[in-house]
Amino acid sequence: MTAALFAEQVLNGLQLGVMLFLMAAGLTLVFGIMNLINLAHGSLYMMGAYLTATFQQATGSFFLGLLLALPATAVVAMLVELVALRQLYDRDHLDQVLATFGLILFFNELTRIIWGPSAYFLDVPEVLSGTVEVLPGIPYPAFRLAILLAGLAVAAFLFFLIARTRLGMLIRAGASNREMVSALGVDIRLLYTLVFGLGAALAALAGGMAGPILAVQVGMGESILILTFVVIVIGGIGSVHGALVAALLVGLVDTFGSVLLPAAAAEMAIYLLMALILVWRPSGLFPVNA
Amino acid sequence: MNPSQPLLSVRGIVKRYGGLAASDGVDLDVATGEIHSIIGPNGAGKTTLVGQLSGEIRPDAGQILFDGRDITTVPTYRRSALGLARSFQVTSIFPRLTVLENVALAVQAHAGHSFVFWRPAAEEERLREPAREALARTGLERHASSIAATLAHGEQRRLEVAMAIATEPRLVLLDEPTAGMGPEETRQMVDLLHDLRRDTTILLVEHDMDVVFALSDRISVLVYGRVIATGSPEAIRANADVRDAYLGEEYADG
Amino acid sequence: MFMKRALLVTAAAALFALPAQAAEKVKVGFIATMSGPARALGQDLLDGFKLGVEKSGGKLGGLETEIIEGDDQLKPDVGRQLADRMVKRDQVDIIAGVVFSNVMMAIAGPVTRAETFIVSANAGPSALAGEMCNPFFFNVAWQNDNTHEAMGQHVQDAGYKRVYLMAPNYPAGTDALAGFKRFYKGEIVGEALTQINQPDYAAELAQLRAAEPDAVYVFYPGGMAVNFVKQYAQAGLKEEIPLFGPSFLLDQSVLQAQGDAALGLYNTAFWSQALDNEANVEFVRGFEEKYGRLPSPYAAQAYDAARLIDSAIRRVDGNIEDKDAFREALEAADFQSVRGPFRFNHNHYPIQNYYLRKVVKDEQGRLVNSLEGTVFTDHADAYASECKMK
Amino acid sequence: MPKITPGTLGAVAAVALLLALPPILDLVGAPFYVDVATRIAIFAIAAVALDLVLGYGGMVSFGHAAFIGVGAYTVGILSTHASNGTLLFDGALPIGGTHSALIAWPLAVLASALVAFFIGLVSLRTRGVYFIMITLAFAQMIYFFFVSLETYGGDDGLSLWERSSLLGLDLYDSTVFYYLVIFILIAVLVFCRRLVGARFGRVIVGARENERRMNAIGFPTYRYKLVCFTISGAIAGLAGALLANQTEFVSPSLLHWTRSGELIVMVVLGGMGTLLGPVVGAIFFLLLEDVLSELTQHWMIIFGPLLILVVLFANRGLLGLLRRGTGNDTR
Repeated sequence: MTAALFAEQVLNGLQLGVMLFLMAAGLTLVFGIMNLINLAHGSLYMMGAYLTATFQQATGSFFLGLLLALPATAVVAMLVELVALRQLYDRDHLDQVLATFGLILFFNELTRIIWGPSAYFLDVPEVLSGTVEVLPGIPYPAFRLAILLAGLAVAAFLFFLIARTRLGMLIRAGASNREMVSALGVDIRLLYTLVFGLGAALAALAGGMAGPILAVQVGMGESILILTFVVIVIGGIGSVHGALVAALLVGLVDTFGSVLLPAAAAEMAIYLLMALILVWRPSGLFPVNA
Repeated sequence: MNPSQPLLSVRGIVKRYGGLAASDGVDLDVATGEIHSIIGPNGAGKTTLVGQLSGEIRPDAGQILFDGRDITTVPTYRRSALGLARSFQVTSIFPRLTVLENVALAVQAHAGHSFVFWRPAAEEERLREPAREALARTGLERHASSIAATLAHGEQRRLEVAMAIATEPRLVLLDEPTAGMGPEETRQMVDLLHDLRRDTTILLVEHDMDVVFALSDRISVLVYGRVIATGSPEAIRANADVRDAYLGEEYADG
Repeated sequence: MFMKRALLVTAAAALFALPAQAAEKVKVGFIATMSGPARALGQDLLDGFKLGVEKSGGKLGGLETEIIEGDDQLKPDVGRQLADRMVKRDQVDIIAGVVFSNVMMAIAGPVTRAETFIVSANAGPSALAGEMCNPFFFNVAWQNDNTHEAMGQHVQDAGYKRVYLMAPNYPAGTDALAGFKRFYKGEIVGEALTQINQPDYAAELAQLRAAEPDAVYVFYPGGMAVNFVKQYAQAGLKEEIPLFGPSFLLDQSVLQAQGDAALGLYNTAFWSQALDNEANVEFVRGFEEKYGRLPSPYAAQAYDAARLIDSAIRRVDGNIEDKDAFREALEAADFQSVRGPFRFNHNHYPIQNYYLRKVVKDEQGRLVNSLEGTVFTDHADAYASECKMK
Repeated sequence: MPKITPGTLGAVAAVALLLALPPILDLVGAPFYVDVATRIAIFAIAAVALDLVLGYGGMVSFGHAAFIGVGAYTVGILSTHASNGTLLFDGALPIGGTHSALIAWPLAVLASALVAFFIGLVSLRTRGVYFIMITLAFAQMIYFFFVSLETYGGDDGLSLWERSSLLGLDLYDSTVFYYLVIFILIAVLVFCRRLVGARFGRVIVGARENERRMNAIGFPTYRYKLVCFTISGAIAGLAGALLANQTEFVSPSLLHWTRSGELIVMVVLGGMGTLLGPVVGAIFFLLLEDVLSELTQHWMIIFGPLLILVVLFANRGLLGLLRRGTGNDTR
């Protein structure tokens, strides 16, 4: 592998990594604060992609479509939170796994009824359609570069949000001490709904940005869901910066695994990585409740 | 066994969390047959010490000797097999099993291996007989077939003790056995501990000074992760350091 | 083993065959994947088949026709249970449809053992074309390898010297590459097998570019096809290195989702909606009218499946109980196929033409495949020689 | 010990019903449903296996489909080699395939047990969500292993050329196969019943209730949980061997992660930590799936919310609902 090719693969790995981070951040927050395992997080990703495509067709602009899809997905998610998930916070993980498994089936079928069984079209916006010469002789798709940058920007925003804002303070407090948050006079249920909406918007952002690259189709959420779980488990459930590190790690291992290892081994590499890390640290790289 | 050798001997154990030393070189000797109490203000490191003695927390440095044997790195379940039993500060029972089953499980842990797949445990008198004895001793025999979760608080605390003693341990580590009890329940517990001392050594971690001074042969005072004094109840009561550090205000208020 | 058993049973049936009465009704069990991500293909098959039945006025071969639908969920064991129920409870005469090879492999044994005919409208596993070929099994679509062989021939003819190959890492994928290589004799500069249902090919595309091939041949069906074609264009590779594929990469079921990324790409198929024969013109027009979309090859295959069954029932005058006669009638394939010339090989797989197609825009600006030429005429599959059937 | 209790009576009635099912179905002209009942019974065995770790042991395994798959593949692979006369292993000790159930099925159980042992060895070091996710990850690894196992059909799967042979029984006969599966189901139930009542079962339940306390009173719970996980995997492997025989086909789709999810649904639907619960759950789940999918193509849109309702309002399972009135709850 030449140095230029290596650099390109690093970019590919990082791009997959930030995508996984967008998914993992929401999932890990929801787990850390509400103690909820949400298998249907992948459905929100799918929802984001479909809504972006629909709004893009309506408005003629990808960016406008994406911008509309984020709050729309968040609203759908918050409705689901209000109706169903809210009842699950105090249940054990098993109940949560089951109920959100049911949600996956529901969302998949709903999508199929609304948008039809075939893959849906979503194109790269005109301004990002070409390639950029990131290194001499290595053209890299502009859109992928944009995803990478957008992902990093969101990561920075998220860290700022959590570290510096009142909402972030509540999120941090909520994760460790529900009573204290209540004592501050904050409606903890509202906080939960907001956090869930935030996670959904992040998933929608990932889905919307993946739409032009991938087939927008029913079931697209499941393949990334399992990888996302691998990421948050490796990072330590509830830890946002753990999620970032693990997402980039998984992105790189997956990318290099698929070009360096024989096919069968590449498929198993990620899971092997996870098993090894859990043997070494049973609560992930950055355990939250040490 | 060497009678002059302490049953449990703690040598300079240290456990740090971040910059804070929860155990900062704790030394402690518990002699065979005594009731030895550990007292100390909140945050003195009692919970950490209990965790290290029971094997749930591994010390950063130092040694724990049980009957002359180094058990510093021995896992929890094996300490129990060596004869070191414990009760928990926050009631820790099997709430959905019956009272008898709770104790029978404790007996089972010490009655050979449990890779028995066919013979019903409920028919093993070898498990149930000692369990019933322990219940009789703790005054719970009439509750034998009740679901443990339905017992009153004081009864659950006694069930804790019953589970600890059912295995005829050589040392029982009792972590605040009277926590949350009313005066009548506390009195019953004190009677129970008096009765127990005939067969076993007791290491008592306790907040209630009346209980401590009524029962203890010796008392160790833990402050900021160190034992600042060890001695008879009279000596402790007279100790100026102890009074300064802790006993004075609390006991006076108590 | 069950091959031998089936032959014995057939012989016995022939001995005791009574003068057959014309049946009043024909029952067809239609098994397809109707739920889950792969549902689009099942829907195309079902729609095509129903249109084919409608063409006979809702009566296949003039008989009252009942279609019993079943969703295999892409689970072979569910498919098996459906087939069992259709054969035993509903006593269907024919089982048709079936999208995926694994489902077909699970139902082929028990159904043929019960002497019920299978008319596969899609799944064409090589085992059933070769050593496990069966008197009760017919495939009216194609054998998996054929389309790839045709493209191998075309890429060879077009003079490309260095080709890079990609496919998902599963039997259909490795078969595809083997089929291509059976007719392409130039240098293979690289071969990448990717994870099944892999969404992102960025890493493999970087490797591909670095290998500097003259041409690229890939096999990706369904959602993978959409992903790959879009990403290939986005990486700027489409202008640099010509991309070729089988029809699955670029057929009507995925074209709209691929958009302009697919425009101008060549692919091979046994059929094109642009084929100018009477049956096809009628089919394409009828399909568009009824369903409001252009037919995919899957729909064409299923339509032909219905037409084949219709022709065979007519040929035996409705005596579908006479299995031997009915088999001969199916073998005769006496119907106007939408793909032009069509006949069965002795292994009950098609002998047909394979065409070169190109993705273009039609007058309405829709993406369609135009007909660019014929690669193979009367092409059979490579496994027929392993089939011991007559 | 054998007292006549409502429970014993119920069990006798249930067994009688199971035994009488084929003639009854024959009588009402629906003999096909014997096959459906067989498939349900096979999944019931797998669900009981899962309940051992999930309901009794409190270990939420999200990867039990892998053990079914390993069992099924063992039978499939042995059968393939027996059919084409090739060797499974070459070298110093050449091993061929077999159709014999007496060899293939125990090997299937053994293979699944081994896989379960190694997965458990690593997974049981973790807790809670980590355990759920690591079992899922291992199951995915095995899924991809079989997908890429080209010798044995990869993603297309593997046809069983023949059903296993067992003591001259005609396993192609639906009724015979049904009785065999029912016999195995009852045997598994009896075994599990003894197991949960024996010392071993007490330790498993104790670890579910309060693992810290179990350690403190002297149980190395990890070991017991590992053995429990292994036994559960072995029984699931047996179900896999049976399923391979019924379907006469094995493919990676058996190991898909949604299959593990469905098994959990069966257990919870019926009632965790009871032995009949998973059986009831398997019956209900598979019949519901069957009825709904005949009703509409979009049956998942009913099934999904139904699942949520079950979790929200009947999370002790159907058995729990039935027993709520009588207060007879063994959980």
